[in-house]
Amino acid sequence: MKTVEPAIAEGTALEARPSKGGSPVVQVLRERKSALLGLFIVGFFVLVAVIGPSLAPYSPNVPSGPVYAAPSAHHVLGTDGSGVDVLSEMMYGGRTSLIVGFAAALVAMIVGGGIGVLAGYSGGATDVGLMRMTDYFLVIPDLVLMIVIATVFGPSLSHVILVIGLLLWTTTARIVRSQVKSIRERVYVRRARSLGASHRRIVVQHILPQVAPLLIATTVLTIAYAIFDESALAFLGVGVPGISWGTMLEHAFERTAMTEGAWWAFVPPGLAIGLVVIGCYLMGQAIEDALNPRLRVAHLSIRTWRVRSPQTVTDELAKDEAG
Amino acid sequence: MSLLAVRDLHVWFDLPHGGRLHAVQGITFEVEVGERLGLVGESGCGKTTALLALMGLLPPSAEVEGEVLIDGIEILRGGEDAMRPHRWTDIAMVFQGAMNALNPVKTVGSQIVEPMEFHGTATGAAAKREAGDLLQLVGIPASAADRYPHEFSGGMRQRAAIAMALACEPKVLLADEPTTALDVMVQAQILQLLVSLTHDLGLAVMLVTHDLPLVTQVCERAVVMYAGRTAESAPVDTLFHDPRHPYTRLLFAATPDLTGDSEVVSIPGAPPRLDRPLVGCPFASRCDRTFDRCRVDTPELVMVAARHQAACHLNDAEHAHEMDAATGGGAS
Amino acid sequence: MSATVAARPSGSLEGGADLLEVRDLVVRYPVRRGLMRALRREPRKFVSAVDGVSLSVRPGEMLAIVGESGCGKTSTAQAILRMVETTCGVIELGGRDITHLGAKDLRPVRRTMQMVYQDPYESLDPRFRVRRAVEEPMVIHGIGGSKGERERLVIEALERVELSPADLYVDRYPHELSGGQRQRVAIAASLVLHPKLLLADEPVSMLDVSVRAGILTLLDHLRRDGDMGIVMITHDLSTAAHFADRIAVMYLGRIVEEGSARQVIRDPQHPYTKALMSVVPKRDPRERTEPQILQGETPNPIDLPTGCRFHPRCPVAEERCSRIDPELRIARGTSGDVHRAACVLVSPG
Amino acid sequence: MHRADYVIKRIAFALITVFVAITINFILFRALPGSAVSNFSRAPHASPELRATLTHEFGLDQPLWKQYVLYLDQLIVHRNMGVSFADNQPVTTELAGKLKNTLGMVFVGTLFAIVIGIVTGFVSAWRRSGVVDHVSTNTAIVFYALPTQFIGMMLIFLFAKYLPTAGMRNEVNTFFSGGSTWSSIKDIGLHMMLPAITLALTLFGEYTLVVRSAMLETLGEDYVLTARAKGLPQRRIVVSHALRNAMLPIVTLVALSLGFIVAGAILVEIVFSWPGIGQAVYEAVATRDYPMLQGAFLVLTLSVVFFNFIADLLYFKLDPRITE
Repeated sequence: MKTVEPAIAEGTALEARPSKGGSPVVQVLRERKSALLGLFIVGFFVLVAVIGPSLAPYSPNVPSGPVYAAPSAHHVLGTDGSGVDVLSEMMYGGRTSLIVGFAAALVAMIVGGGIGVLAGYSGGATDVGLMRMTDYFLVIPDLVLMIVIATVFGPSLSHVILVIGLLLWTTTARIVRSQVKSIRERVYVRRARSLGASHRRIVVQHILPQVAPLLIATTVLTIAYAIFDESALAFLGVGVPGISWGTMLEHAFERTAMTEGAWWAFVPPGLAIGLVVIGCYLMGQAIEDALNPRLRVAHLSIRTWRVRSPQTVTDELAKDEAG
Repeated sequence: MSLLAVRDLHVWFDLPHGGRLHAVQGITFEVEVGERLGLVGESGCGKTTALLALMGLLPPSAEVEGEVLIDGIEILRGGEDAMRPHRWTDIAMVFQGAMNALNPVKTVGSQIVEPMEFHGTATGAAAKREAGDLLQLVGIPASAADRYPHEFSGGMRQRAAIAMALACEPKVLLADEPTTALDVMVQAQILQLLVSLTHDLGLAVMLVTHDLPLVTQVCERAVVMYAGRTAESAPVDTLFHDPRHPYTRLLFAATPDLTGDSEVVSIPGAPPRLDRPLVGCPFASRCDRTFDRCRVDTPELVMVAARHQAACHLNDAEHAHEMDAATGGGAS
Repeated sequence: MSATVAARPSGSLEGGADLLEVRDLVVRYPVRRGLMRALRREPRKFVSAVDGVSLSVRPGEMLAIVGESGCGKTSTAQAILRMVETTCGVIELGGRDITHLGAKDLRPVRRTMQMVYQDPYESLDPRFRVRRAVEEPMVIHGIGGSKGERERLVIEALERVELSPADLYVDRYPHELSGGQRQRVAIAASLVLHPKLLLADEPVSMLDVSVRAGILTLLDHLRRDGDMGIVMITHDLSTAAHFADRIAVMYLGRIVEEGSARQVIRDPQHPYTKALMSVVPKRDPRERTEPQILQGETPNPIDLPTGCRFHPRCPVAEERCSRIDPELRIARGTSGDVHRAACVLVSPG
Repeated sequence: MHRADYVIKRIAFALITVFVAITINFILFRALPGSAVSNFSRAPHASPELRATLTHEFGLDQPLWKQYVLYLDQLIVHRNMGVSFADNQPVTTELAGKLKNTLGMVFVGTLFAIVIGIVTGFVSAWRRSGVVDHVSTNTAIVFYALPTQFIGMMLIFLFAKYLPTAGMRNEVNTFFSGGSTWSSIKDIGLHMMLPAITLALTLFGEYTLVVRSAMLETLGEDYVLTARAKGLPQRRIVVSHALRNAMLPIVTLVALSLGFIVAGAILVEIVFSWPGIGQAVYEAVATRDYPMLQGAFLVLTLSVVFFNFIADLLYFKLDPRITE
């Protein structure tokens, strides 16, 4: 269960690449095909989650065929351990998983972003205090805490969202804080301060627009983690009530689908979670790379500079002259 | 036969979004034993690229053409592998950002000993002792060999970098803006050190900088570069008193002098883009002496006097008179 | 510890009262104590970045503060701009003491003093077009009434910094401008408030030589016709020599020499100034002076040498220099165009 | 002098974090209103005497803060974390045994992951945007994205016929096994294969990406250009300069992730019913065995703190610039 934050090197000053109109996020989606692929994958699943249930051939909880029926014409993805149509479950389940993913990421963005901006901008004691608090949160293994809270408070959709959100905000907070801290030192912010601009104005005019793209990148990555955590919680039986990709995996495991050879009972939900996470990762990573041209030209690589023979030079120059 | 000879050096870079940047467009110069040659020009004129090309320290996106000879042996055309044995033994380098040029997690002494042991000039205790002597030579106590770069001040780090460059007794020392990040007093110390090295060790030094007065005071000869080409090259005295390229003259005029009371005038416009083919003289749009020929064909680097070359049509026979009128040199 | 209060640094000229008057300015930063030293209750150590600086600027005059890094020149400017807390001393702007003015009263004062920063690549918000960057000061201070009025003021300011035709630049993003153009936009943004005092911290050190002169001449024109006072911070003595009316040389938080540019350059009094001038490379190879290279580097301000703070590196130091901490004393000239230096060897000429 | 400060600060931070973890642990299980935990001793089939001793030991009838003090005292002085509802055995001893099993499996799995991760990350950084780079980065992302339990289930589905897929050893009960130690080691080894591989596949992706970005960053540093200028061959530069500096972020992130792996292993242990702490947590959740859950939670938190502390020390030792 992945709880360590992604490869975003925390603390790097992310200078938002000046945009040629339109926010860098849009610009990145245009330029980097990996981001576009990510958007397409996530988009597809969101679409399925929204319109899917109305198109589902069967009900997601009433058995509509033999147990572990192999994929066939009228059960495109076969049936699970209790005879329920896997495709319908996938559609309804997808909705829950994505809701948890997006909602928890939103919570993490608001809490993490807020604390990150507050700590980064105010500096001094507030900064140290908030960051120390974040350290403690980061140290606590969030899966176990989720189990404890879900057990003690009882499983419910809002509890799971809240719990996942409240435990994933620490990564967002740390990244946002280091970005805000570096922006605050920028000359144009100091100049605005020396002009007597109010703190509110500086944050709204200079800090937020600069940190927004990074916040979006981190939030997109948090969606991936939230979906992960939801599936882990479901696997431990403390997930959301009702159907989700996580609960489908858990049912398949409970009813030993693997040894029954019924791959269609657990492969679709597993792959779906994997694909959505990959989609989010591609988008988030692309935006973060675009913001952060920190990967300088490597001074060392397998390929080396080339030497041109005199012959090609002369006709090249001839072409230049003519061109 | 000169110690270091560079003949018609070209460097192209493949740009990420397609297109090619012609950063160095054919420069030729020579450096004798113990001579101090300046390579001066503004940012983007190709001086650092040229310097790096001499040691083959270019990224994979680069393509070079031309010849670099040390004591008559060609070292560039063989590519990175053939160049490697010559690095640090024949030709060494000091970089501008000394802060990061030294590995932060290794002691300074070990970084000086490293090339010695690799190239076999000294090993073990002998190498350690040699490193200590080198540090002493550049004005740092030998005991500092066991300390880490972050414990050194800016000036001391640059001295340590020079000591490291001398590890394998190179014939030529290339210095890329060695004192730009330093205060004027520390700069004077470093330059004094470089000059003494050329006298005591017969070391040839190539100093790359954008600071014209630095070149006239420290170097004996200088090459003024503009838009990847040699605009003019001559002994520094001639450069100031008898410039034969308007860019040299205007550059001197734009540089404030401590005691000079001539008016400081900036040069309008900006250098041409090097990813586009060149038409006519690169300086034509900014020059105060432009005439029709300048916008059509590119001036060749021509000998205008002994050891004095310039690439400007004004130096052609029929325009000789006009050039004299313009020559007031910096003192105009 | 700080020198006895010297006579008023410069007699005020007839007519214009001083635009800016600073007396015995001290700016101290606490030194980070290790945990262990904190536990052992060692007294908190302080670094005096600015240790008793007095200076003044008249309208239309450019004062250059010259010194090596770490001499306190930037801290002085920051203190004047009230961006850094002043430990003690007095700052008067247009005759009014603003040293410890509350934020509310300080706001209108901030309109009259602006700062131009060193790094052109960071002085403009990358997401603001030029129009919005130049307009921001007006919006903050509620000047210029309608949008149209502010647009006119923006165009006027851009023309004034020689970015003309202004509508060619007004819609551009900073990354679409050269270093020199960005610095001009930053200056335009300062001018819209019609400041009386402009502080320029190394305004040209990151620009190419061919562009520097343009910015410096622009600053020169602004002070002449706008009768604005300018304080320029620079490490480059040649720039100061050419463009400033008066020069103040700083060393380790103190002004060690001060006077008109011509006097200080032609007839330097303090050994540090002489040494600095001897190592500044000249354009003409034939003017090679014998450089007086001081060994070592500017010592750490945490543990200052006793007596005159320059004596450990001073080529002409005498025994008494390690005891006496000389204050600025008159070396040349009478009232008005006075030339001072803080050295025991200096005697009124 | 300064460097000693750093170590002391890190020790202090670790101790405070442990204290915070214990407090949160206490709060979660005790003070939350309406939680069945309020009566620690209400173990379903505990004998009255046991109930009495537990009430006495943990002062369950005392006011809250008194309970807290007693809880700390029991925990730190007697290392007693109460009794498991399941079998009335002291939680501490049970957890100790299970932790050993978990660490065994986790160690092997993480070792695979670290080795694969560092090698692929290292090579793909060096051969940047080459075939190797694309392949290894994309595989890393795929495995990084697949849920752990899904990878486990796929392995069972594929290899159930060749490798044991449940438990830690064949013999029903070790006491009567009688088999030679070698055969039991071989048996445990076989049982450990699939869980360890699952863990490795889950984790290596992240290490590859982290190592790759750390290496790319160092390969762009000026001192690498200096090393190349010295005429050193690429292999030597990469090892003695680039890798040496890249180790700083790598070591930190690996140590940090170790802390979380112990918690992460829960899913693997459930899929393969490996008798470790993860399995214990799973059962404790199912049977609402709060003392066991509380104990497991504490052990996992302490492991995170421990590995973070190790990360700080390693970073401190590797980087001479640290003076805090």
